[in-house]
Parts: sequence; structure tokens; C-alpha cells
Amino acid sequence: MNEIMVWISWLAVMAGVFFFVAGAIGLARFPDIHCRLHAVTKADTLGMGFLVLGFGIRAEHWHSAALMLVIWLLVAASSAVSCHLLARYEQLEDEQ
Amino acid sequence: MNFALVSLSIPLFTGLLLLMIPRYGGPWVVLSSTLSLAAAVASLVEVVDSGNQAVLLGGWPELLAIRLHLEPINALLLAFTALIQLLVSLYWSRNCRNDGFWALASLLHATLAALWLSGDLFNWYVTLELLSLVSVSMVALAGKDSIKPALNYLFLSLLASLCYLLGVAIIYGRYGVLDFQILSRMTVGDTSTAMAMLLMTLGLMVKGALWPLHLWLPPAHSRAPTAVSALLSALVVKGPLFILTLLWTRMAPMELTDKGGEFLAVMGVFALLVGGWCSFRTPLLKEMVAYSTVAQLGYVMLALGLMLQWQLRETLVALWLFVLAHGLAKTSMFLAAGEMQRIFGNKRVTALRGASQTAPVAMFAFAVAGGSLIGLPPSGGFLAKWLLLEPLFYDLQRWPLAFAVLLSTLVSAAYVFRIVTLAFDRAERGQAPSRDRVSEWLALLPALLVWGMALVSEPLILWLTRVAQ
Amino acid sequence: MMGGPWLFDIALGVLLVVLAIASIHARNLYAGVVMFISFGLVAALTWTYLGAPDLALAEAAISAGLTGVLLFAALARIGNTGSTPFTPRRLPALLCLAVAGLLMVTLWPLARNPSVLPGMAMANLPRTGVDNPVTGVLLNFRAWDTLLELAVLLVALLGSRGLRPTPEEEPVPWPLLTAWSRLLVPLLTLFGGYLLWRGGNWPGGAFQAGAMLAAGAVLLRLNGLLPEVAWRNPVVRGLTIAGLALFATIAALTAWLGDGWLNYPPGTDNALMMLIEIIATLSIATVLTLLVAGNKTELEP
Amino acid sequence: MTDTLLFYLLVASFLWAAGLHGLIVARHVLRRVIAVNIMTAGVFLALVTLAARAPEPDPVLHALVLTGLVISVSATALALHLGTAAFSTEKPEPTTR
Repeated sequence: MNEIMVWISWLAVMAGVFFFVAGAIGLARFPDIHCRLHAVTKADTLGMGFLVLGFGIRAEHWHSAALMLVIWLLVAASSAVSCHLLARYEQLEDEQ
Repeated sequence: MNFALVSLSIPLFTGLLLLMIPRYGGPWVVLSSTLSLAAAVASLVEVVDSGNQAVLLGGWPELLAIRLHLEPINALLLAFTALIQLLVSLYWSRNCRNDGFWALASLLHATLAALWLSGDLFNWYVTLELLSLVSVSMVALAGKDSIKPALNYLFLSLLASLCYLLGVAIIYGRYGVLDFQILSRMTVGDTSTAMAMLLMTLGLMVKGALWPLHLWLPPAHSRAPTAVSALLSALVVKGPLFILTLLWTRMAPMELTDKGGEFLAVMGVFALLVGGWCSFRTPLLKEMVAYSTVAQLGYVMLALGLMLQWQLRETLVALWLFVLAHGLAKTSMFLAAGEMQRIFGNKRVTALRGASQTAPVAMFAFAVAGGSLIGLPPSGGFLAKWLLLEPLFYDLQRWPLAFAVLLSTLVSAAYVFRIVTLAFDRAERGQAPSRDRVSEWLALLPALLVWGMALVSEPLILWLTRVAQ
Repeated sequence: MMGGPWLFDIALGVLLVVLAIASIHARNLYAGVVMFISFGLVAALTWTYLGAPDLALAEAAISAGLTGVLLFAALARIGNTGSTPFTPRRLPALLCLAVAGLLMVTLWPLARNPSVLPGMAMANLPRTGVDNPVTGVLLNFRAWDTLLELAVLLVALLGSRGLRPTPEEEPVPWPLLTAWSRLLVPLLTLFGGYLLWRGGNWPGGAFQAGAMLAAGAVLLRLNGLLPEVAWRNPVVRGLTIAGLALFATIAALTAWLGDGWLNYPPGTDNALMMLIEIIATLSIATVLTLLVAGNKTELEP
Repeated sequence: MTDTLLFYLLVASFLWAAGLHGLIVARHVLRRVIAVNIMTAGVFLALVTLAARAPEPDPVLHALVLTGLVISVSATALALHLGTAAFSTEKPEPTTR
């Protein structure tokens, strides 16, 4: 049981790291701002979610797992808002 | 100690009060500086009677607590600050158009008092930073023209603070102590200490506008409002200077004092000559007065350097006398310059043609203050210069320095007489300028005080020799 | 020796240096400001890693939040003009490299020097009535520094207030941002209060809490949800000076009636410190809000 | 442990020197403000590293850095306001990208 949980947690952490690396490469390499935003927010939300899952399984107490969950929710929401703002600003600039 | 703390708290609370109720700033500040002066004099009497005092704040043990210390010199500077503040606020309450000035001036007073009393390297950093921010804000009060000099002043003084703070960090890393009096028993002349002393000295030299790190001073001091220029020149540059003097005379290990003294003395001579020359050349009146501050600070550096290099006790007395005499003379000079600038509506030196007839009292104040800067007997400036020169004559090796001091006297005479001769020229016919007699007399007051120092010269020198260790 | 921890150290250090150089020398100022904000975040991470969580909290709130807003506001007004010509000269760079080398040589021996002060601070900590050593130092051993620091903050506000740049038109807030602020600000306030409350025992304290509250207020102000925070309002004025005034009054009263300047009378020290912390938090929050998002158009009172 | 501290001290001296260099060569007020802040971070890093010498971090140094942080944000705000007043352009240009 314990062994399996450790493996799952490792898998989740690896997946999180993968998404972050992919997001970073996307941010650096994608041509325009919309693609870049797409890469970054996906990395933030998904990558961080996997990390939280991975570490949450290994947490010693459910307090810290809950705290990480709250952090993830906040990060996801704020990245959505900032992504929206950036995209919208870009649109306004284009129209002018 | 309590009197000194009262002298510090009065302006602090006045400043806060004026932020809440910004009316009648002038009278309030005059009142608070009078009370603060009285408290400072009481603390001076107390400390002379019963010896040096120190207090560990909060009752925490040594090392851990910040130590405030009161010695005759600190008490004297405390009283001097209150006196200058009183003189300037008396003058400025007739002319001030900006309510923001009074709160800042009170906070400046409190900051300086905190600086004189402090005895902790990091606490000095905080007071220095407070001092710079207050000064920069006050320079910027003059409006559009003064903002760029103020910004430049701020950047250089931040750079200086960071040098100082890095020095403090090295000292703490090396000795694990911030208390200045304990450090003065511990320091040894190794690389870390030398580097820390170098960094702190450079930082304090920028803040104190000591040559060649003075570049921010002339534009900032000359663009500021008149009262601010007077306060900055008379008091603010003395704060870093005070710390520098304490660091080198008490804390620096023996191995370093020799080199440090030589460096400071040479820089002092350069400051005297170059600053004087710039003062002679500049076309603007207030800038001329500002450059003269750069030059006069050279005497202080020279006195400190000689003290360190040859262990001459007399030069330390000369140093404190210079600080007092220069503060009073510069207050008078800036107030007179501002008054004349207001009367003639022109910033240039050439506008003073015939000022001896059109604005006789202000011009007289300017000339009298200039006399003390040159070192004409029997002024305070003369006393200080004589004390500095006397030990130089005894030794043939020191004659070049004596010669440099005499040459610098000639240079300062040149820039003062340049104004005076212009003033005695014939006045151009024009409408009679509007004069404010009271303001002019108030501008003259500090200059009279500096000449009055000569009346009490003997007891003053004896007393200073006794207390200035 | 190239184990895991070392890898992390090197990554942090290299990031710090690269971001520092990039933020100063970025061709585009906007990019420079973004780099600087990231620098602040990496610095906060470094403080945590070096065992200073109090600093990390403050640094994150300051660098990423308030300084960022200040820099962007200044950038919008000043513009990019005159920023590109950056003649790379060799002399200053070499000089500064030499300075870095010299500093390193000086700092090198210090890493092995032990210090007595931490032990003393820890030994005296029980007498302060708080468990968080940093709060103990700030409000007890070095309370005088903290008092003057409040004065520094106040003076910065006074200095900035006298400057009157051209009025700027208020940007139209976007609905999503407004909605998000409505959700975020209560959370920030809650977190600020939490930081203040736990500051006695755990990392946190007046300054961190004040910065957090200020961040919330600035967010509301930028969205037009908060009425003008104007200096001419006596309540605002009172709040800005309250921290310093209270602290100084306590200092004066302890000197007058008690054992000495800032020597809290035994028994009341805990209550006094809590009072100072709360009022200082409000004061710091007001001053920071005014500094970052104060009303620019008002004239002198 | 000491090796790590030495590394951070090295980074601190680099940051200080890099900030100094920026302050010397940069002309734009924003760059200079950033440079000063980098220098400040260098000093703080040195202080925090020195605090980490003992197994129990030195709270005195942490308190000093916290005080320094407040002072540095005050000075930064004043500098930016002064800079804005001195250099503000009549028409704010779009500054992104």
C-alpha cells in the first residue's frame, strides 16, 4: 500500500516537472503572445496541480495537504485572471 | 541623559503635531526649538558636572541593546543644532510660503539629535538614511528646478549608505558586535577591518560631501529653498562628519590611523584649494556659498587627518571649533544670500553690484560671515584656524601643509572679497527694492554670534581641550 | 561534493546574478522591470533557504507587489525615452569586477567566524514575552531602530507628497479583475491579520502584515473600488502618523514615569507590544498605500 | 556547510558590484533605481549568509535586514516619485514590449 502511494506520488511529481519544463520551453519558443500565454498557464495550472498531488500524498498531516490545495486554487485562479488581462491588453493594442 | 532625550523628543512630537494640524508652523517650530535648546543646555551642564553618561535602551544587557551616550561634545552638538534651528526658523517664519517645510524641519532636528546621541553602528545607518530622506525631501520643496538635483542627491546618498552598510556588515561578521564603544576596545588591524573602514569612510565622505565625493552638494544646496540651504550646510553635512570623526579617532585600530590620516589630510588640502577655486569661479550667488562649504569642510578633514597622523590633540579642538564656526557663519551667509536674491530678483553674483547701498544689512551679514570663513581675527573661524596652524609651525616637515592652509586662506579671501568689492561698486539707478529689515537683521544674527565666539575664546578653547579627549 | 543541495544552491545563485544583470541591462525597460520582480521572488526563495522566513515574507510582499506596482507606474509616466543608448565600456565593468573580487577576499574569512550575539539574544528571549526571535529583536532589543524606521517610512511619504506630477486619467477597470479583487482582498486582509497575530511566535509581524494590507488596498484602489485615499482627510493623516506617535509616546512615557527610554514596565510589556504591533501595522499599511497609490492630483492642504 | 556560505558570499559580492556598475553606467532613472535595489540585495544577502553561520540563524541580523528592507522600499518610492516628477513625459506612451 505504502509502496504504491510512494510510486504514485513520484509519478505525479515527475508529471508536474514535465509540464513546467514544457511550459517554460513554450514560453521561450512560441511565436506570439497567445501561444505563449497558453503554454504558461497550462504549465502553471496542470504542472502545479500534479506537484500538489504528488506532495499531498506524501504529506505527513492532512493540514499541509489542504494548505497546498488552497495554494493551488489561488495560483490557478490568479493565473487565469492575469492571462485574461494580458490577452485583452494585447487585443486593445492591436485594435489601436 | 533625560534632558538630552527631552531635547530629542520635543522636535519629534512637534513634527508629528504639525502633520496633523499644519497651521502656525513657524511659531510652533520656534517654540519647540527654544525648548529643545534649553533642554540641550541643561544636558550640557549636567554632563559637564557629572561626567559622561550612557544608557542601554530597554534595560537589555550590553551588546544586545542599543547604547545612547552623552558626552560634552554630543551635548554641545545637540545645543548647537537647536540653536541653528531656532535662528533659521526665526528667519523663515517671516518668509515661508510652504507649510510642508515645518514638519520636515522638526523631523530633521529630531533626526540629528538621534544621530548625535547614538552609539551603535547600525542605528547610525538608520539615522543617516533618515537624514538623507529628510534632506532630499526638503531640497525638493523648492519645486521644478530642484527636483533633478534632489534625485541626484538621493542616488548618491543611497550609494553611500550601501557602502556604509556593507562596512557595518563586515564589522559585524568580523567582531559580532555593533556597539561602538565595545568595538573600540576590540578592533585589530586586519584586512577585514581595513576594508570595512574604507567602505564606511567612503560612504560617509559622500554623505558629508567631502572632496572629491562632493559633486551632489553644490546643485542641491544652491537650488533648495534658502532656509533649507542654511540647515543643510550648517547641520546636515556635519552628521556624517561626526560619525567619521568618532570612527577614526576611537574605533580605528592603531595600524590604520596613520594611513587614514594621511589620506584625509591630503584630501582636505585638495578640498580647500579646489573648492575655493570653484567658489571663486561660479557665476551664481548661492552656488558660490555652496562651493565654499566644500572648501571649508576641507579644514575639518585636514584637522582630522593631522590628529590621526601625528596624534595632535589640538587639532581635534580645532575640528570642533570649525564645525561650530562654520555652521554659524554658513547659516548667516545663506540667509543673507537668500535675502539679497529675493531683493534683487536675480540669482547671479553680478546682481549684487551696489548691494552695500541697497541692502546694507544683508550685505554686512554676508561680509561678516565671510570674514569668519576666511579666518579674520577675532572671529570663531580665526580661533579654529589658529589652533590648526600653531602645531604645524613647530616642525619643518609640516610646513608644506601650513603653506597650503595659508594659500587656502587667500583663496577664500578671494571669493569673499569678489562679492564685497562688487557690493561696494556704485549702484545702478533703478526703483528702490523692497526690503524686509527684520529679515535682514535675523540673517545677521548668526554672523554676530560667530564673532562673539572670540569674546569667550580662552575659556572655550580650554574647555574643549579638556572634553575633546 | 556535487550533491542535491549544492545543485539547488548553484541554481539559486546563478539565477540571482543573471536576473540582476538582466534587470539592469535589459534593452527594453518593461522587460527589465519584469526581471527585477522575478529577482525579488528568487531573493525571497533564497531567504527561505538560508533560514530567514520573516525576510522572505517581507521581500515577496515588497519586491513582487509594491515595488513592482511603483516601477510600472513610473515606467508608464516616464516612458522608455533615453534608455537605450548604453555604450558598453570596458573600464567600469573591469573596475566593478575588481571590486567584487576585493569584497570576496574580505568576506571570505568571515564565514568561519562565530558570533556571540545570537546566543545572547536567545538567552534573553524569554524576558521579551515573545517566541519569535526576530520580533523580539525588533520590538525589544532594537526597538529604537524600529521606531526610527517608522519615521523613515513617514518621511518618504512626506517627500513624495510634495511632488505634483500631471494628473493621470483613471484607467477603466475590467470586470474580471474587479471580481477577482473582490475575492482576493478579503483573503489578503485575513492573511495580513494572521501574519500579525502569529508574528509573536512564528515568522511574521507588523511589517509583513502591513505590506499585505497595503497590497490589498492598492489592488482595490487600482480597480476604483476604494474611495480616494487623500492626505487631506484627517483620518488618513492620523493613521499614517499613529504608529510613530504611539511608539514615541510610549518611549517618552517609559522614560518619564518608568525605568528608562523604551524600557517597558514588567507585566505590561506583552500588551504594550501587541498595541504597538497593531497600530504600526495600520500605519505601515496606510503609508505604503499612499506611497504606491496615493492621490496624485491633490494640492497641499 | 561553510562552502555553501562562501558561495553565497561570492554571489553577494557579485550582486553588490553589478549594482554599482549599473549605477555608474546607466542613465535612465528606472535603471538606476533597479541598480540601487540590486546593490541593496547584495548587502542583504551578505547579512543573511552571515546570519546562517551558526546552526541557529542569527535573529539580530534578520531584524537588521528587515529594518533595511523597509528603509530601502521607502527610498525606492521616494526616488521613483522624484524621477516621475523630473522626467515625466507629457503624453504617456504605451510602454509594453
